Amino acid sequence: MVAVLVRTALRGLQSSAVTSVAAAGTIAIALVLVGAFALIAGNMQGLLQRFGEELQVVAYLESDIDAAAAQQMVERVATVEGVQEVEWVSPERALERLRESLGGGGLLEGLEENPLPASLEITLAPSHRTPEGIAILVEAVDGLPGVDELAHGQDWVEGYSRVLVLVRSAAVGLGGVLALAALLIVANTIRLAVYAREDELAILSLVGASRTFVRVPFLLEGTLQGAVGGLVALGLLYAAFIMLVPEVQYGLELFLGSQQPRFFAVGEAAWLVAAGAGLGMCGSGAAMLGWRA
Amino acid sequence: MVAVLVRTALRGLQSSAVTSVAAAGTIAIALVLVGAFALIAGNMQGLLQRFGEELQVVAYLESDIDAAAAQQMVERVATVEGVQEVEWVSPERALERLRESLGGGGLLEGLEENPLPASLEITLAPSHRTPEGIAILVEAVDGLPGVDELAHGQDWVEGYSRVLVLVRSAAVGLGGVLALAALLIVANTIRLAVYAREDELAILSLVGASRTFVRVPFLLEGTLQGAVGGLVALGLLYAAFIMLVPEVQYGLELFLGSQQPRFFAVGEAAWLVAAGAGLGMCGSGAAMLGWRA
Amino acid sequence: MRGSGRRATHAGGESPIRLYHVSKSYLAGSFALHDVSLEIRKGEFVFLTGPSGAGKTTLLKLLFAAERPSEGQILVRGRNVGRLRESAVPALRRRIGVVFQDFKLLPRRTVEENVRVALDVTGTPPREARAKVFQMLKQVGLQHRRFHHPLSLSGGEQQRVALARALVNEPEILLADEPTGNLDPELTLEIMDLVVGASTRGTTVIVATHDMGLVERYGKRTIRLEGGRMGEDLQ
Amino acid sequence: MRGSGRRATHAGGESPIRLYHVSKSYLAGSFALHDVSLEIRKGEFVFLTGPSGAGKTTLLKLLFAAERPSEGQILVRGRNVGRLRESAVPALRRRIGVVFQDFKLLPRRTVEENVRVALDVTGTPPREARAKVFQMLKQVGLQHRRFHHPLSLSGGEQQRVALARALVNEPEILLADEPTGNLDPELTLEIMDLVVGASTRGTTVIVATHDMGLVERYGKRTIRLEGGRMGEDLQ
Ligand SMILES: Nc1ncnc2c1ncn2[C@@H]1O[C@H](COP(=O)(O)OP(=O)(O)OP(=O)(O)O)[C@@H](O)[C@H]1O
Ligand SMILES: Nc1ncnc2c1ncn2[C@@H]1O[C@H](COP(=O)(O)OP(=O)(O)OP(=O)(O)O)[C@@H](O)[C@H]1O
Ligand SMILES: [Mg+2]
Ligand SMILES: [Mg+2]
Repeated sequence: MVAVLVRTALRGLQSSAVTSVAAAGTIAIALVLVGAFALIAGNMQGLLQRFGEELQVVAYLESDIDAAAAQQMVERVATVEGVQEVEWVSPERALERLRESLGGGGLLEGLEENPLPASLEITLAPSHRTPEGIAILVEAVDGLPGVDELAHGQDWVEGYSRVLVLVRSAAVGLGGVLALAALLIVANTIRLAVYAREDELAILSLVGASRTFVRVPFLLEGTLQGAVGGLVALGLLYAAFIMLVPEVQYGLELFLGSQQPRFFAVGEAAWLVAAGAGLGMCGSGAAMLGWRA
Repeated sequence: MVAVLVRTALRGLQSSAVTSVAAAGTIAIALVLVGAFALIAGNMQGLLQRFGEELQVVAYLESDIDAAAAQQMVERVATVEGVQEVEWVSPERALERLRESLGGGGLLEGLEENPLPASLEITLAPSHRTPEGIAILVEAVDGLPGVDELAHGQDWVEGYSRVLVLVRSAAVGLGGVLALAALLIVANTIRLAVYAREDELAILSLVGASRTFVRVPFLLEGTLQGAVGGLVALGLLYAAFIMLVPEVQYGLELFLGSQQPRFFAVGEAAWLVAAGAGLGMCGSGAAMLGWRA
Repeated sequence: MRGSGRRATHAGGESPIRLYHVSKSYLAGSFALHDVSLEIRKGEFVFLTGPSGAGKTTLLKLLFAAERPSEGQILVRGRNVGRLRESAVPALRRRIGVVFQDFKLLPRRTVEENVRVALDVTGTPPREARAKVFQMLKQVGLQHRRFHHPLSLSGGEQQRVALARALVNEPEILLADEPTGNLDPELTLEIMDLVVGASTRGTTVIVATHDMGLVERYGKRTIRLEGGRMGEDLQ
Repeated sequence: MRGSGRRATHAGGESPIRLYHVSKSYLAGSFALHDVSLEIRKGEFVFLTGPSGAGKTTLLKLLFAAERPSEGQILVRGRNVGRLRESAVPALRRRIGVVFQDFKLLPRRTVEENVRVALDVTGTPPREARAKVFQMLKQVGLQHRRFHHPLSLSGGEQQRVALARALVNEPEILLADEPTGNLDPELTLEIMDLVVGASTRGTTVIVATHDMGLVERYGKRTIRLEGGRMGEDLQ
């Protein structure tokens, strides 16, 4: 019986080539959109991470703290919740940086002695780059002996964490809209395909085919069309990836730094194909719901 | 005859409600995607513009230039190709800014006299924010009497203009992919719709209907379905815009500043509906090409 | 002789088809079938005649649950088909072979597949199915066309495919709606012999037809419908 | 009497249908029609008979350019339809009414619209079209069903709609493929009278049929095909 159902499904695919190709094609296109989005979003993730790295809390130290004492403080601060990295910046290094940032001109030549204090540059773990994370850190560090003043760019964090939320929700939202659109389009297409074959289904039912006998081959067809659509989408995405990445490589480096843009891993690629198969099956299932013998 | 064709088209829509709704629905979904993208890209445009404003070439002046002489230089530089705005920054203002940027601490208290020179901050017009635009400006300004040194963040410009190109090409590319996907999906859907009604078209042809008689109503149907799809897409986008903008307003302000996110103007909205109608018509036309009496 | 009343009271377990005061109305106010009662015994061969629109096809449709009666009871193989659960319908239909007036062949399947579908739905093993289909197609004279599609067959050829599909799984009941309307006189006799043969092997047969020559030639029981009502019921 | 040769040489401007050594082969190596020559005069009424698969439908299809001949020449209204440009086909078909063996009604249009489509394609003004359609439906006894859909009609009713569509624009040529196969004897005569009536008003009529009773009753010219070849041509 299973053999008959599978054979019926294969014959169905063959005998209605137009609708099968159309359905698989539509699924492929929908998945290309979703997949391209996933690729872009995935690679952007790294970019956001790097932006976040620039968030630092700087603890300016009192002038009588020497390197050894500073080293102790570094170790102490490193234990605070959410702290990822702590770096000690000596007054000399600080002046050097200021010079660099002012463009290397002779602007600070007139200074008789180094007015800049030593500092600790504290980097938060990504999960703590929020106003709350900063508050915890500030509370822990502010009272420490030897700490003169804390600079923590509260505004910056506010902005960063909000942008992060915004971008993430935009990504989730856009991804959701795309997935929903893909679902609707595929359901629509398969509904049309069922519609085009309504007579066939009606005849099968008239000669005594059970619901299972009518539906299972149809679901199998849909699933297969979807899987093929998924494979095609994967192929198209890979081809586009291979062709486009060298084109934009140079520009991408500005964003991603040394991080190479990456394609789907095998597991992710399998998910894409599975998503296609699932779409095809659900689309067929939904279309069959609308159909009554 | 025209009346008959129009009536036939309307009857066709009515008599094949399933395919009509499916086609219009698919067009609507496709246009929602394209439209949402256009909205986001359009509003992002303003953001990029604002980033660009930060690109300035700074000409540090010799210390013996007084305010009146500086004013003359401002006027002179303003005539250079690609210059949008020139601002004179006095040494006092420059020191004030440096203090602000260092966090307002007492870091520069120890300075006996102001070591900073006066400068001209030159903003380029958007079209000249490229390495070439900067080169022109540098050449024109570098030799001027009274100019001591030029700081022009060549790297920054390189980066900015590349990012700009990257983002723009991503937008054009993604938009193109979306539009192409919409086209393919709509063509596919309408092809299926034709397929579902093939018998009908064949019968019309057998009773002596000319190509025009068979095709024109079909094209009209497709056009109407497309226009309806466009209207539905417009409605959906507007609803989403109205609902989502207050949600993300706060986050958006960080990006867009005081700039309000805007929806399509009437003309642009009309374009969307026209695009739907065009898609429907072309889709039908393409589907009819594949069909032979 | 109006025999309906008499027959309907003639209850018996071996009557696979029994109708009691059956009416069918598609559109409010008009009846396609009106108060029809009759009983057909196992292995009986019955002609159903009557003018166009008399309700012949409607009567057949009621028997294989393609339509439900508006009034009355229909027992097919002892089961009330008017009240059959949706899920029990396929099993009923697998016992009934139907030759549809408009053939209802699957246009995108070959002749062989069209016939075979009646065996596939019963889960017949492939090897057996193939053999039976070939045998059946030979009997209707179409074995050489078995890999062609119905649309490339002549009207009469399509009609024979439809008959082959109805007979291939040796149904208990055969309902044939105008099964020779597109056949020439000689072929009509050949095909009718097949149908009569099935009835002698125990299949209960109802043939709806306008061909009075056929009715006279075979001299079988003939039920006449007129405007949805039982007319004559001649043995 | 084999009259094909004689008739074909019988050239005359008033013969709207002339075939010269026409063959049609759908599948390489077999002929659905083989070396058929014949001539039919204006207003003539001709029965086309022959066993199932003899080529009757094929012959009719060639006449309205639904198929092209593999060999030979076909002149319809003086034009070689085998060589007709694609764009000239609709104009030809508007002069020819066809009753298809499988009716070919538009399932999603009403009966009225199905008949009317034959007038719409000729650009008949709406008012006139409506009146003609109503008149025509009355003649085939279906005016009360005009707002229904074909699928809710009985087989015979559908067949009459198909005939109404073929006749409504008073075609020069009427090709009817088994037009009474689903009609009872009385209705058959009524419908045949309509067809004969059209031929007395000048329409050239070919009726393909298996109903020998009909052929005998009307005693018209009868062309018999057998295995694609001309058999008898009886006046
Ligand atoms: N689905 C339907 N909806 C509405 N009316 C219907 C439907 N099916 C049949 N009818 C009507 O019921 C009546 C009986 O139809 P039926 O098909 O049973 O006739 P029949 O005896 O088979 O006629 P024929 O010999 O022409 O095939 C006809 O008037 C027909 O128009
Ligand atoms: N499209 C086609 N492709 C292949 N073979 C065809 C096609 N159409 C018809 N034939 C074959 O050509 C032969 C003649 O067919 P045709 O339909 O002309 O017969 P007919 O005389 O009308 O028969 P009937 O009385 O059964 O309708 C048949 O054997 C048929 O199978
Ligand atoms: Mg009937
Ligand atoms: Mg035929």
